[in-house]
Formats: sequence, C-alpha cells, structure tokens
Amino acid sequence: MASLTEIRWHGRGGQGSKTASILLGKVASKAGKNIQAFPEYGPERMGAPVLAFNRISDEDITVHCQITSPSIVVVLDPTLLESIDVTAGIPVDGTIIINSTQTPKEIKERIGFEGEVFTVDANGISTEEIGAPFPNTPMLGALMKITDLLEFEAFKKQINKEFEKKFASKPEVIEGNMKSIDRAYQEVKSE
Amino acid sequence: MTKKNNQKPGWKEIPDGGLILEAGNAIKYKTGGWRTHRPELDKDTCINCHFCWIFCPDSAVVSEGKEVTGFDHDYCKGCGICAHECPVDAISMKKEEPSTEK
Amino acid sequence: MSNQVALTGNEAMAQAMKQINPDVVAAYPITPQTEVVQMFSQFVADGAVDTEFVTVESEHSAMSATVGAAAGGARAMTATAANGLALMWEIIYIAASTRLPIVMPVVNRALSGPINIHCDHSDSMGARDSGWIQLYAENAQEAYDNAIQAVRIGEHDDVRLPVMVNMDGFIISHAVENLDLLADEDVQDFIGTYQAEHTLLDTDNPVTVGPLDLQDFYFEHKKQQSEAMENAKNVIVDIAKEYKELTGRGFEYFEEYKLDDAEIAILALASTTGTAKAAVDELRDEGVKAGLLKLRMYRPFPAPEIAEVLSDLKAVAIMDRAETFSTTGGPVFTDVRSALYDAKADVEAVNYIYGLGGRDTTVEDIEFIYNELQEVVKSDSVTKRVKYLGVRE
Amino acid sequence: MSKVNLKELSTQDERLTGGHRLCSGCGASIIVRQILHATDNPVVVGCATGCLEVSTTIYPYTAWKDSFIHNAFENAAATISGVEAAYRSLKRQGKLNENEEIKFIAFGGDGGTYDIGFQSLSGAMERGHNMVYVCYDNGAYMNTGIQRSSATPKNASTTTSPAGKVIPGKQQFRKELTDIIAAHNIPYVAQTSPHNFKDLIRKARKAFEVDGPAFLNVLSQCPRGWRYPEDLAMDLMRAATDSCFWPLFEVENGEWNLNHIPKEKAPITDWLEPQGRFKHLFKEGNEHLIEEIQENVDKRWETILHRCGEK
Repeated sequence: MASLTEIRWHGRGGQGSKTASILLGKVASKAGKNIQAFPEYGPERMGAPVLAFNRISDEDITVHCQITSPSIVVVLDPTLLESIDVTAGIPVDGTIIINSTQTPKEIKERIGFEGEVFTVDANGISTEEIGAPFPNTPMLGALMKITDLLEFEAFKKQINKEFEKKFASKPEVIEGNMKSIDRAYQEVKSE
Repeated sequence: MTKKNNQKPGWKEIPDGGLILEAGNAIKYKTGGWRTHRPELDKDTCINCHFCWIFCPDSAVVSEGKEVTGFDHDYCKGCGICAHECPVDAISMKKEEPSTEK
Repeated sequence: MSNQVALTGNEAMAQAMKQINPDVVAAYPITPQTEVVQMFSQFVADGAVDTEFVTVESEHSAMSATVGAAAGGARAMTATAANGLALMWEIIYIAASTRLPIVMPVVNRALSGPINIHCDHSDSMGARDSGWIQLYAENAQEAYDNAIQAVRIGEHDDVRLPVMVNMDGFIISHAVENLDLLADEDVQDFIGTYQAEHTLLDTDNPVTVGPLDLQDFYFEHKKQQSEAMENAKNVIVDIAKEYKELTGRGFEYFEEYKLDDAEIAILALASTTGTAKAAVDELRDEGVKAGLLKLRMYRPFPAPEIAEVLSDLKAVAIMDRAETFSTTGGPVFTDVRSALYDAKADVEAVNYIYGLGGRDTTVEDIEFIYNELQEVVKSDSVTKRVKYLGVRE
Repeated sequence: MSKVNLKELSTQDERLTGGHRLCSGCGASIIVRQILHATDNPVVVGCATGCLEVSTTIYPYTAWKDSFIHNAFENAAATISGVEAAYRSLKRQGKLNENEEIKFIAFGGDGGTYDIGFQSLSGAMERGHNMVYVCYDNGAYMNTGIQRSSATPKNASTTTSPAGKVIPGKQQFRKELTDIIAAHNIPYVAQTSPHNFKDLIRKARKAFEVDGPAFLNVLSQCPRGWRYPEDLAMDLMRAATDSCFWPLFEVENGEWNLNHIPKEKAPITDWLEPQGRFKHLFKEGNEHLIEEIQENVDKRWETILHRCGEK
C-alpha cells in the first residue's frame, strides 16, 4: 500500500468537489491506476460545506472505509477556512492546496498548518476562462503540478475526453476548462 | 398421515408455483348439490329471450343453437334469478327431492 | 472481450441491466438506488434497450408489476433499497412462491427508523426468509458480476426463483471504482434467451397463476420451493465456474482469504470484507495467523461448506450489519453458529454487530476484532457472545 | 357497434365455467360473464383478492378458460400493468403472434378498488396501460364477512359499522370512485349495472375498444351482505338505478353522458327497504336518516344531470 495516495476535497454544495474527485478518479483509472472516488453523502444542499475523496494507487484498493488521514487536501472555497478545520487528520508532511488569492504563507499562518501549502486563484482563472467561478477544474490543474500522481500531458489528453463526454451538449465550455487547468498548473504558488 | 391425504398427488407430481395448467377444470367440481330448489323449464312457454342465460351466475343455463334447452344441474345453485327474470314465467323453481330437510 | 472502466456501483448496475436488456423493468426510485432507475430511464429514452419500462407509483406496485410481467413470460427486473424493499414485502413472497425468476438489485440501506439513508443490511436481511436467492458483493465489480449470473441462476429449470443482488448503499453504489465490463454480446451469449415454461400470454395454453391454495396443497408447494433452493446450490456453483472461465473472476459460495493456515478469522459479507482484507494483511505482517471468509451467497445458506472451512480455526468472529433484536445476535451469526454446531467444530464463535446506519468501519475497527479474537483464544473463554462494534457507551 | 343480441351472444363459448364456488345468486360472476361476452379476443384476467378470486380459483381448480393471475389484494391494476407491459415488449420484439390481440382485464371488488387497491389503480390509470379495470361494487368487504368499505352506503349495517343502540350503521356517505377515475382523464369511464345487460355489454365493448385504460364501476348484488331474497337481485338493481342511487353514465374522452333517466324517479326507500342491511332505518324515530339519504341522492342526481348536459 506504499503507493497509496489519499485525497480529501473540501467545497460547498454546487462547486463541483464531487465532480472533481470523480474526474480525477476516471482519468487516473485510464492511466492504469487503481482508484476510488466518493463523496460524503448527507442532506446538504447548495452552499453547505461538503467533502469528497480519492484513493489512487498502483496496488489493489480493497478498503471501503472513509479517509481520515489524507496526504493531500484540496480546498475549493477559501471561506470554508472560517468554519471547517481543513487540516483535520493530515500528517505533518501532508499537503494542502487552496483556492485563494492569498499567499501560501498567509494561509499557513491563518490555519496554523506545518506542512506544505499551495494557493491558486481558481475563481479568478475560471471566471476569466469559463465566464463564471467553477473552481474545481483549475484545482485539478494545480493538483497535477504539485503531485506526481499522473503525467500532465497524458492527464490533459484524458480529461479532455472526459469533458467531451460530460459537455457533449455544450462543447464551447471545454476549451475554457482546459485553459483553466493549464493556467492553474502554471500559476499555482508555493511558499 | 391420513389415508385421504395420501391419495392426493405429492410435491413432485404437481406443477411448480401453484400454477393450474388445465383451464376451466372447475367443471370437475360440481356445485349442484348446494341447491335447495331446482329450476325447471317449460319449453312450450319459453320465448328464447335468453334473459335467464345472461343473468345466470353459474353458467348453468344451457343454450344450443340460440335456443334455451334447459339447465345444467351439475352447477346450478338454485338462486332463482332465472325464474324471477323470465318475462313469460317459463321457469319454475321446484323443491329438490329428496329434501335436505328430513 | 472486456474493458476496464471507472464507474460507481450504481452505474455498473445500470450497465448490467442494460446489457441484460430485460423485457420489462418496473421500478420506483429510492435513495441510494435512484441513479439506477434514472440511468436505466435514459437507456430507454435513447432506445438502447428493448425494455418496456413501467414507471410505477410505489415499490409495492413495482414488485406487483414485475410479478405480472414475469408471469407473462417476460425477463423482468426491478431494483430497490430499504423502505422500498419493505413496501414490497408482501409481494416478494409471492414472487418467490410463484417461482418467477425476477432479478432485483438491492442497494442496501438501513431500514427506518429513525430514517437513515446510509448502508446497513437491515433491509435485505429482513427478507432472508422470503424465498429469494441472495448474493452479496464486496465491490462494484462483484455486484455487476452477480447481476449477470443472477439471470442464469434464477431462470435455471431446477431453480426458477427470484434473485436479490445486493450492493452496499453509498459505500459501493456512489463510489467510483475500476471494474471490467463484459462486451454486450458476451453478456447476451452468457445469459441466453429466456423461454418461460408457462406464461399468461400463451393463449393456446391458458394458465391460472396465484390460486387460493389451501391445506391440501399449500404444503407441497412450499416443499417444491425448498427443493428449488436446495437445487440452487449446485446451479450457483456451475454458473460461477462458467462465469470464471469467461472472465477469470468470481467465487462460488464464498471467498477464502488467507484462511488456509489461519487460527482466527472473521466471516463477513459485502464491502466491509475489502476493508477486512487490509486488516488481515497488516496482521499477517505482524505474524498473526488471521484469515477472512467473505460470504457471497447467503440464501441458500451454505452451512456445511462454511462449517468445513471454519472448523480448524480456534476462534471466529461473525460480522452482522443488521440486528435481529432477538438478543442472541445478528442473522448471519445465528446461521453460522448453527452450522458449526452441526459440524461439532471446536471453534469459539462471537458476533459483532457493526456499521448500522452507515457507521464507518475502519481497518483499525477490524483489527480490534482480531485482537479480541486473540484474547478469546488465549483465555479460552468468551466474556460476551454478541458485541456492538464501536457504539458509544 | 352492433346491438347487444343475447341469442347471438349465446353461441359464444362460456369463458367462466360453472363449478366455481361463489354464493348462490352472486353478482360478481354475472358481471364477469357479461364482460367476457363483450369481446372475441383472448384475454388475460387479473383479479384482486376477494370473493371472485377465492371462489373461482381454488387449487387445483380454475373456472377461467383464459389466462388468469391473482397476485394480492391491493395490486390487481399494478399486476395487470406488468402483464400488459410484457405483452407490449414481447410483441414489439416479435416474440408473440403479431396477428393476435390480447385484451387485459383487472377485476376487483370495492375493497380492492376503492380502498386498499386505490393507489395501484390510480397509478395504472395515469400511466395509460391498455387495460379494462372492472370494479364489482357490492359495497363492503363481503369476502371476509361484510366489513365496511368506502363504497358502503351511508347507514348500511356491516360487521365493522354495525347498527347499534347509539350509532345507526356506517356514518359516512360512500365516495364517488367513478368520478375520481374520470378525473384521471382516461379514454373511457362508465358506471353500469348487470340488470341492464345491454348497457353493461355496450360499455364493456367500448372499454375494450379504446386505446388506453378504461374503467367500469359495476353495481354487484350480494345476497349475504345486503340480506334480501336472492332471486330478487335484479329488481333490487333496478331500484338502485330508478331511485338514482346508482346512475348509469359514461365519460368518454372527458364528455359525460347519462344513459338512463327513470320515467319516474323512485323513492330511495325502494332501494333501501328490501335490504336487511338498512332494516334499522325503518324503525320509528329514524325517519330523518332516510330523509338525509334521500337528500344526498337528490343532490348527487342534480350534479350528474348538470355534468351530463341534461340540465
């Protein structure tokens, strides 16, 4: 299980954290990885804080319990920091990526986290490229940059295919999503 | 186990699932014995209107070639609707003999 | 022949239904099965299946219409969960006793109340004595595989019984995992065409279905049902073997995981068995002779076979994701313990009720059970036969 | 549509045999025979649990010459929905004789139709299955020993609404199921009675002919539950229609038509008095109860006249 990567996504209902985890899972699957992608289900509606998860591994994944100590946490909405402890269960050598205009240093101080923190203005990027804040796809681009889960060009090729399926009825948004991924990949900031 | 029970077919001999494969086999079950009064037809008076036939709950009015010929006493339960509905009083209800009342 | 895809359990189940291409599906949506009905509706709307889809107004009517369709000679399916299954209750008995080979995915969910939408097995376990064959799956792959085999099992001449294909709600139904799908034509080749022996729609041979069956014949019909369940055991083995030849996958009654030389073991079913495998692996690394028996077929219950593989253990824990409130343990426990009694096996059996209402069950939780089993072996005594795993005091 | 000619009909095969075990003088089997004489097509009959079902199919005997299915009490409409869906599916796939058209009928008593089977019936009607649902309404759960239903007339004494020292039988007026089914906007809905076999058979023929669901609500005498001399059944049914307690009407594609206007409207007592279940109404001091029933019937009749464009 040494190769196992566990990821937790924080977002608000409607922001696409579940979609991001599923897209990541499907793309990783096509790259030959064993994967799981699953949201936490409750009665939450639009706007409520929600969670989604990924397991990605080169080995078989048989466990079916929830993820309590993810090595990577992705936060789709900076306002969640006010109410949610996004660092819960992350080991000290874990990683947090957050959609924010603040610097990683500023975030680190805000949440008092010792490990690595990355920030990217996913709302700004998606607003410019797609026309509205859809932070989930740019966050996937940022995730690709700071992990070696998947090779980036192969990831893009595959996620483009997923978008073609997902947006079959509105192909015009595919390009904006692809550009968002590219830009987030370039613009994600480390300390 | 009673002897009577043994005479009926066992579980291997009957169709699965309670299906009855012989459509209309209720004719093997005679209900005529339920009757206390039996209808009798006066053919000379009968006008073949078939009211008796259409009102019979037991499919027991016999009609052959569009002509009412009598009653199937194997199934007639003796309700008397036929006699009451007959517009020309061609049907009379007669007490079954021997009477069930001794 | 096959292709790997990443799908949720519900997507996999909907794919299985599409590939089975039933003549009739009558179904009502209920969390967490809803997506199956939605996706199947889309297949119907797109003309991807030949199915007549009956959008009934309740689960009671779902099962009623499925019974009608199956009695009409159709290959008929429905799907449900929890309260939906409970609402079908009356008719699931009728489906079984009328010997109709209906296949029904059940996306397991706690049966109210208070209302809860998450996984446990109180829905299907309550239906364990209804005369349906019950198969359980560790993951989406197995749920898919079971659904396809279920068609053959139910329709087999020696069986002709309905089959419940169980899959854990949310944990499997809503999680994306890798699995292999068969090609459509392979599924069709495997399941073959269906010709019911007697049908309402054969006007040359009218049939009466569902008569009043009184003291003089009802008992014989029950004996037939019981015999069909007995026959199902061989049929399930044969079909599992055939499926394994085709796919390289699957199990007959159960999967034995590191059980050969095990001294302590857990018997469980459904998604928790995957988590238990990780626990077994960790314990094995520590030198503990731990094993796992994953039950696939719960009805009919393979009592002698289970007893045989468990008899050499020193202690076994049986995990139940359902309560019976009998105060003597969960449904699987009572069945397994009874099997061990017949085998005169000298193995301590304890019961853990776990995961009710979707309570998460972790690798550590399962390691805790193995640790307690080691204590049982060491002390040669059982302090408490039936325990609740991880309930707060 | 040809006229209803009994001599012609009598040459057809009987599709419900004798040897069933319904009570002597039962209305259900008369209705079934009249309905089945209204079609030449093969049929599949579904039946809710009830008198008709238990008495015609006691294993190993069946009185049905056509295919028959009983599933449970409350699901005859859903069950026939499933059979009809199977028929459509298999026919579309070329797995059935394409030249043979099967008709689908569901029979239910008022218990299986007005009450416990109401949801399943409503669902089937809304979905538009090509089926004829026939309610034989004898106004109580006669099969299990005359318990009240929502079809039981006001003040009728049943075993769960007995006439007692302080309560004079059932306390509610019956619900108008025919109207409710008409509100489903299905192609054909009608109310009829077997004493008027021409009306019943004509309506059954229409019901079979329409493409989609049809519903027939048929008054059905029950000697045991109504308590009257069984040979007088049809007189009683005539009293029901002549007193306007049971109007004969039909709703065809939303259009209401009245099929019988009595020359002289009979008093409701013509309907009530011969029946033992209303005997207590004729005790001194209960005149107001009869008046109340009469007022209700009059009001209902006015409504029907207006709906049917007779006023």
